[in-house]
Amino acid sequence: MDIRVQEGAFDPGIELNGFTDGQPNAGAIVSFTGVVRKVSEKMQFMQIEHYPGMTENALRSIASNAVERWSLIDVLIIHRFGDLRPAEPIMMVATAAKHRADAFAAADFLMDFLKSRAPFWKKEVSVDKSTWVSAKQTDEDALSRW
Amino acid sequence: MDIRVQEGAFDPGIELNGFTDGQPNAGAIVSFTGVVRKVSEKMQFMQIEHYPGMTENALRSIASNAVERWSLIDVLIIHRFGDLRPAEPIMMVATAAKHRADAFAAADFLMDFLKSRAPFWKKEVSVDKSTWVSAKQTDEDALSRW
Amino acid sequence: MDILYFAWLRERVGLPRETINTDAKTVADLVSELVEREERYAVAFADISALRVATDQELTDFDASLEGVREVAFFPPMTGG
Amino acid sequence: MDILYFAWLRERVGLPRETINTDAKTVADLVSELVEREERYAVAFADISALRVATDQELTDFDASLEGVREVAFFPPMTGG
Repeated sequence: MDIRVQEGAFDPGIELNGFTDGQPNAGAIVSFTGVVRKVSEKMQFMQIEHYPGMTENALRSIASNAVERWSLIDVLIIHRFGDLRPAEPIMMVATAAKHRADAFAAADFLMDFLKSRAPFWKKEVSVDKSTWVSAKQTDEDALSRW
Repeated sequence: MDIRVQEGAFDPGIELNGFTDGQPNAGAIVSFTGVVRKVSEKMQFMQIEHYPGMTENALRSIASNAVERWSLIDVLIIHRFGDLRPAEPIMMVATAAKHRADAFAAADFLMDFLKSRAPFWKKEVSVDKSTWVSAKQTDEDALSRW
Repeated sequence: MDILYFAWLRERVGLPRETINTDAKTVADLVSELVEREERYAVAFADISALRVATDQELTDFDASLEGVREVAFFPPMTGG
Repeated sequence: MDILYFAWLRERVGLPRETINTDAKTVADLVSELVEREERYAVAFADISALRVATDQELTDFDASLEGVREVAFFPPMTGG
């Protein structure tokens, strides 16, 4: 289990390969990469705030729940904080399993919980204003799937 | 839409980055990588046979169905044929969407149909025998989810 | 008409492809014709439920018509991914 | 007790962290205490249903006990990913 909360950039491709190479028994690797979207022409960057101390524990706990629930060989979570420009990767989740159903379900689960239960907050900063991203009811509802 | 059926190796990390970099409006990228598992100590390689001509058309048709069904920005499918050693990537699927639910569902859908509706057949070749991989009822059943 | 065989069906029939003249109206008629030809076809096609068929590179059923069809492929259930 | 504020709550309260002496028994008691202190707290905590709370870095509810708790954090619903 590899959980990283960091300000610096990461390379999704290098991370995917590093994660895959370490798993000689995994037949199925699923990855999710979240990227900053340029929601408007005026948008300059996405500011990501987090709760140091709690964040890694929350992510570790979500990952442990996934490992208990599905047959997983390994889990990777990387989440950045700080100021990110459009097109930069914000975060990444990867799961390795013998079979694809476990890898898919676990990655989906990790994303749902990471979205609404890990202490991160996003603010879109434009030339003329800055707006806190509000939590979506659909994200909260998604948790009831599990 | 990028569909490739090839004998040569590919690098999942490079493919993931190439796919992601091309999508300035995608907030969510999901990838699936299928890797040859060493199912026994004696296993030497996995032989993948396909139906040239039909294969690319079948993959293209599966990808088109996904594009019709979910809000996707792009789809990538790479599938190898020939003799592959354990730990080598066999195939990869990636989906790009604004939002994660579409990217996850479409990648899951692509894998289910690719598994049972694209003309590939696998044979495990060991020191002392070779065995055609038989289709699993669970894979056929998975199609009814969609 | 070109007939193609894949995977273990190819191994049992003993060849990947052959061209035959046939008046078969449906895939099932074609299978009957093949089965009558030689023992190896009879063995290969013993259990039709374990096989799949494509006409002109599109998956179809054993009761599909062969009208206008140039290529028929038989194979076991697919195992890609 | 250390009190932490994040995101727009931090901006409304005007500081990310403060240490206070309190006899509050529950999170809700603590909120009442803060709200009575100054207008900016009253504004920040006007709609409790729009807020989340963690005690000692674990998510909890507003009726949670503060017994033995050293750190309380208030924030809007999380928007990671």
